[in-house]
Amino acid sequence: MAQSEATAQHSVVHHPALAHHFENLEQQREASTLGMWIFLITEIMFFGGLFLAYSIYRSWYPQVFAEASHHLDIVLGGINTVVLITSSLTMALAVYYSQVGNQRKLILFLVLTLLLGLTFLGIKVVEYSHKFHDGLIPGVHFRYDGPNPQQAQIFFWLYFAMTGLHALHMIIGAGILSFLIYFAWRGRYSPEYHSPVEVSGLYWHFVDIVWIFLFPLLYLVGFHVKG
Amino acid sequence: MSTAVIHTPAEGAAEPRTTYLNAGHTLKSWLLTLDHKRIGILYLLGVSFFFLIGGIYATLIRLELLTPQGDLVTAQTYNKLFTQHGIMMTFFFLIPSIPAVFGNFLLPIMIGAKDVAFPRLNLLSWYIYMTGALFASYAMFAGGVDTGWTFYPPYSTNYANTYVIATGLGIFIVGFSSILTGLNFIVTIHTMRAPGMTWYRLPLFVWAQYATSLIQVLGTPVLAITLLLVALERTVGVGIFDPRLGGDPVLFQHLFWFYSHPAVYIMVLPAMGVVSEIIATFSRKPIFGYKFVAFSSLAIAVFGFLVWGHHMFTSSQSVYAGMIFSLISYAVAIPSAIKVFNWTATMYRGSISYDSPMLYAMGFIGLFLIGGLTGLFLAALGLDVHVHDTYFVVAHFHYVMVGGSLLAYLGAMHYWWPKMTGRLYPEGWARFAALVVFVGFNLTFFPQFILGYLGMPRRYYTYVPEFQLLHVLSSVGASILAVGLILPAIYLLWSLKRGPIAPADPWMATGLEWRTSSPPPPENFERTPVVTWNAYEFRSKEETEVIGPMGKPDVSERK
Amino acid sequence: MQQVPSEFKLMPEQASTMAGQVDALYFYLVGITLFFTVLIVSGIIFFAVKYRRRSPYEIPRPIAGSMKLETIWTLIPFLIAMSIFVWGAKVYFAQYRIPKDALDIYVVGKQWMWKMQHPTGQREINELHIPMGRKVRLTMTTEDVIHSFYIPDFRVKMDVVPGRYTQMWFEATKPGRYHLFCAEYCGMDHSKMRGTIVVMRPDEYQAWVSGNASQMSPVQLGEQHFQNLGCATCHLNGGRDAGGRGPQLAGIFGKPVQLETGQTVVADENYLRESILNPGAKIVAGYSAIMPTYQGQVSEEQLLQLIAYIKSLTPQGGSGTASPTPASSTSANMNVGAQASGSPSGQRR
Amino acid sequence: MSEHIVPKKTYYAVFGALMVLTALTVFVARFDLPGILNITVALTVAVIKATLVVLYFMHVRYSSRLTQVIVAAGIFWLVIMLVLTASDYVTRNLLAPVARISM
Ligand code: HEA
Ligand code: HEA
Ligand code: HEC
Ligand code: CUA
Ligand SMILES: [Cu+2]
Repeated sequence: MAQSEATAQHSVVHHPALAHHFENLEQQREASTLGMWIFLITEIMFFGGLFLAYSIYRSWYPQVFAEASHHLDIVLGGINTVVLITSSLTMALAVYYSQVGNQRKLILFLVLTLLLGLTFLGIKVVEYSHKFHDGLIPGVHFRYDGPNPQQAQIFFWLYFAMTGLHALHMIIGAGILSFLIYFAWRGRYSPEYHSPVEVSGLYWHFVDIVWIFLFPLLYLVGFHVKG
Repeated sequence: MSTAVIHTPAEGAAEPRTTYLNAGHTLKSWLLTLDHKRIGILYLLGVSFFFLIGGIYATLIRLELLTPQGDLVTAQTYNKLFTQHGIMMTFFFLIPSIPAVFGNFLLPIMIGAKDVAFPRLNLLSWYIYMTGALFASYAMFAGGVDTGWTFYPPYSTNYANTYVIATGLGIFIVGFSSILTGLNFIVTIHTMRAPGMTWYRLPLFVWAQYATSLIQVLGTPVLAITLLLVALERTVGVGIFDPRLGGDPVLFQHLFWFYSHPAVYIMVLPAMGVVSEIIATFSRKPIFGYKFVAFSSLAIAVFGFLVWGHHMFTSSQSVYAGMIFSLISYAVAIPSAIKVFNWTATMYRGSISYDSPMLYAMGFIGLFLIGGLTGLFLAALGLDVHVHDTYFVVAHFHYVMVGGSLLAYLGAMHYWWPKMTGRLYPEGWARFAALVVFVGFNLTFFPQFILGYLGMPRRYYTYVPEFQLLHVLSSVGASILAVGLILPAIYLLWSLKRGPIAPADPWMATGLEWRTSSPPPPENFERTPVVTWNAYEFRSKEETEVIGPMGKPDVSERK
Repeated sequence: MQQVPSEFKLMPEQASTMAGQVDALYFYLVGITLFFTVLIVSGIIFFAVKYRRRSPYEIPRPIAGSMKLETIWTLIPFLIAMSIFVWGAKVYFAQYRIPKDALDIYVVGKQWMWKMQHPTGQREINELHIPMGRKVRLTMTTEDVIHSFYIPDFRVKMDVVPGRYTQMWFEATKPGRYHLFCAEYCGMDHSKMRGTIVVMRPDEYQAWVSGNASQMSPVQLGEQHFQNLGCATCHLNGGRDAGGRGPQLAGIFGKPVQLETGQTVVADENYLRESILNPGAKIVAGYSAIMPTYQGQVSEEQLLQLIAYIKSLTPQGGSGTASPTPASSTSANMNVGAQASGSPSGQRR
Repeated sequence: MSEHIVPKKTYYAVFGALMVLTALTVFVARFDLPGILNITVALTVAVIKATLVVLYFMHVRYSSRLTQVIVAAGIFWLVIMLVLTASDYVTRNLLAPVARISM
């Protein structure tokens, strides 16, 4: 970080993407990557609160959670898992092509990632609407015919809170991707300067990781006690 | 400032300089500024306003408690008073105070950077702060909130019919401002240090800020999600904290204190950083055991996350969990002890002046000491059962938060005022005010220890008559304290127009912030400084003059 | 120290067996505080005077630090801190390890009053008469928000949490009237949720108890509810062997119960509570989930009485639902040691 | 500190592993394993998947020490929250053994 001034002076003036208070692009890139990682840590703790609540109530009401999870659609959840992991791959490849400076492929993979993300959200909408029709939205209209409806309500509450927050992150991610596609199309990114792509990639993968945990915890908890 | 003025830089008042203050005069140039120094000033305005509001609430609380009957306001109003007092003072004043005002202003200068890593994010965090404040103020004016600053359910979720959601949302929002500030500082400290500014050359204020930022980044999100759950529970009512529907109200307490215990270190670590700076400058000696003080900040930040359960010793939490939390609470006291001893040792064989910042710093050590040591009473399981939720706790946390953090904040205000405004304040008044604050403070809060041990519960607006005498003492003290706080407000404002022009380094201090002019230019330094010395290497007057302000050609190398 | 005029008291009355222990710890800490405060403050003042700045430009010789000193002032506070911890934990255990043989009193908190019921049936509001020199065990819950039962002169306090039972105990050592405070903020009249603990000599207490003996005891009331609510139709003595649809309740209290899931839980108050309010949550092995929920049909007080009744049942009893032990019983078979907390047993809840 | 470019091959391999693990976790979930084994398997698989994503997709394997420390810290703090809270929940009734032992 402590670059000597000589090198600083050089790279400064030339690159249009360099902000005034940084010495050089390297420093700027380092800062933005670090910033994103720290942001992701706050995200871990943010979701962590919900995971904590989930753990406590699942350990209190294992049967109820298992039964309630039967109301979730494992097929749709599974498809969404595949969709999301695939989108992570395409995102990783997008970062790759930004690093090697292949602009066409960069745009291609960003678009693919966006499409997969939207697919995920679409399926989520389908799932939510099913829940809505089944009266499984927690609150005054909650209807649940199994035993212990109140504890089941906590399950659905956590389901909606966790997947809802996750979906919100997906929506934000889709917005970011749109920006990236626009700027990539404008030719803003190059092997020297592509940290926006890289940093957004980190975000996207994080959202993927959250789902990697949500899927077994919410959809698969009661699979084995089918009945 | 008798002993203070060291030298008036030759370039001083003569040539008109561009400073961050006169670099633009329009409102827009302030509201859209990306300059960390201006953002610091913006925060100063916000934070002062909420301190004033919180202080007004405190005044009303103390007035009500003059008599045991509860005759000034209604019960409901009183509950709103202490709730809003607590919320304003912690979330809107003390947590942002030192980091957002002095951290913003000084941190980049201290490490020799032009700005923080993400200036836009920095401005954004001020707007987020103001938005959160707007929500909380709306709640306050629309009718207030009466849950206590701790928002325990099921009262907050099912019973309170006040503006819980709006307030909670306000705190949720300022939380993000706190997170972004922390994020910004961590990245800044990692990536923006000037050439030669190694970790062990950093001023201790920067170390303290770094530790604080860790807590902000790791803790605040949990508070955010918790408040979100409370708000949703209130609107939808699904039972996540409601025992009747299968939830657990104690889970809320875990989540809340997971943030709010570390948050008390958000409030005190920056204050400790300030005190390290002041003690060094006014003793003209490097801080004794620099590395111990530096790492104790980190230790406090880490251990601080392991002790939250000490707020729940009587909550029906497991007795065994209580023991774990108590044990670790004692571990977290050790780094604080290390700091106190090192500060004291720094004064040994120093050259100690009694300028007002130093008076505040010495006051801090004494009062934080008492506050911290009474924390040990509370962390002692069997004893806390008796004093939990009594005025003993109230006294404890005012000793650390007012006697500790607020005094350090005032010390910082005086210490860096010349740097920030380019003006000197009347030192005589400043010393007098410091004295008044110290006396008033002790009179206000010391009787509360006794009250608490006698069994006076907190959040009581009417109480049994035998407690009256001590309450009266406390209220008298509070009015003295108020005078002591209003004085600086007056003379500091006065000095803005009338104070003598401040030199670059009025204290003969060592930090990089004193190596640039007062007030600093927009880019902080005319040239990126190159650091070749350790923190707190005091030099003679002549030597300092040779080094001169950083960034003047060819003098940045030490002779 | 109670001799000081009441206006200037520095310490609360020592009126329970707990008080002395807590105060001893308190004085230990006061001593430590005084020691360190005097040490540091006199150090600061001494240095400030001795090394005051004599000329405006003087630069003292820098001192970097000393490993030896750092070690000393890390270790000594650490050892002191550990001693406080151990002592504090010891007292804590004494406070929260609920004794087996004690006078059982049931407490229900509600915004903003305390309702108590004695084993002999007397009910009181915001006042509690207890005998001196006898251990008293409170089993407490609340109808609404969290409250906290606090008697400063006894140095005891325990939160009262909705949805579960918490317990506390004390033994008064001095006759007199003592403040009872609600110590957890509970809404508008939190500060008026106060009461009085009246400690009486054993003989006076006996007189007080028999003077008001017309009421039915919690156990008797519980038996009444047991009949009226129809519990008796399913819960016959002898359980399924006797043709009952539900398990036999006599003698289950404090014993482990085998559940459908293979887990075992101990049948404490919280378990009984859950079994009645939310019978589906834990199904006893070998039975099916046919028991209806009684949530909303029984008040917190009735619930406590039902539980008192179930606790009083002994398996030897002959009749359909076993005869309750005498009303004044202190439920000798109730020996859930038990910290107050917690959820109805086991890992769940 | 020039950045490390991960070869495409690695990405495809990781993707394959993630897919296999997803199939595995669904498959195993169908069997009723004794005790807490079901949840253990599910979480283990999830942790492995997350680790793969973090190490390769997010380049942490090739990143600076600082990044690695940050990731570790994030996980560590989450664990602190879960474990210390659990320390309350799993021991809430432990003082009760007085009853159990004496019976
Ligand atoms: C700036 C804020 C701040 C700080 C720094 C602290 C510091 C500490 N606090 Fe405090 N605390 C609060 C703010 C703060 N607290 C608030 C706001 C509450 C109430 C919240 C509410 O309920 O509304 C509270 C409540 C509170 C409780 C809960 C009380 C209750 O509700 O029953 C406890 C219990 O353990 C506690 C303990 C401690 C300890 C052990 C420290 C330690 O960090 C102190 C360490 C310092 C020292 C020990 C002094 C220096 C030491 C020496 C010179 C050497 C001698 C040392 C030894 C022998 C070990 N605090
Ligand atoms: C930063 C934190 C902070 C600060 C500074 C203070 C400051 C003060 N507090 Fe506060 N207090 C809390 C945090 C704080 N408090 C918290 C968290 C609670 C718990 C709430 C709850 O239970 O939920 C509490 C509760 C609390 C109670 C207990 C109420 C109860 O339980 O019933 C009392 C009672 O005496 C009290 C008194 C005071 C007093 C007299 C001051 C004085 O120090 C205030 C002095 C200030 C003034 C008198 C203002 C005058 C100043 C100016 C006019 C100058 C400003 C102008 C400019 C800068 C331009 N406070
Ligand atoms: C319709 C029949 C029926 C009625 C009426 C009924 N119960 Fe039950 N009860 C059962 C059955 C069956 C079980 C065992 C299955 C279970 O745990 O839910 C049971 C279990 C219990 C248990 C747990 C026993 C154990 O061994 O752990 C308690 C306590 C209990 N009931 C109390 C009551 C009380 C008090 C009432 C009345 C207010 C009542 N029951 C009414 C059928 C009934
Ligand atoms: Cu009941 Cu406070
Ligand atoms: Cu704390």
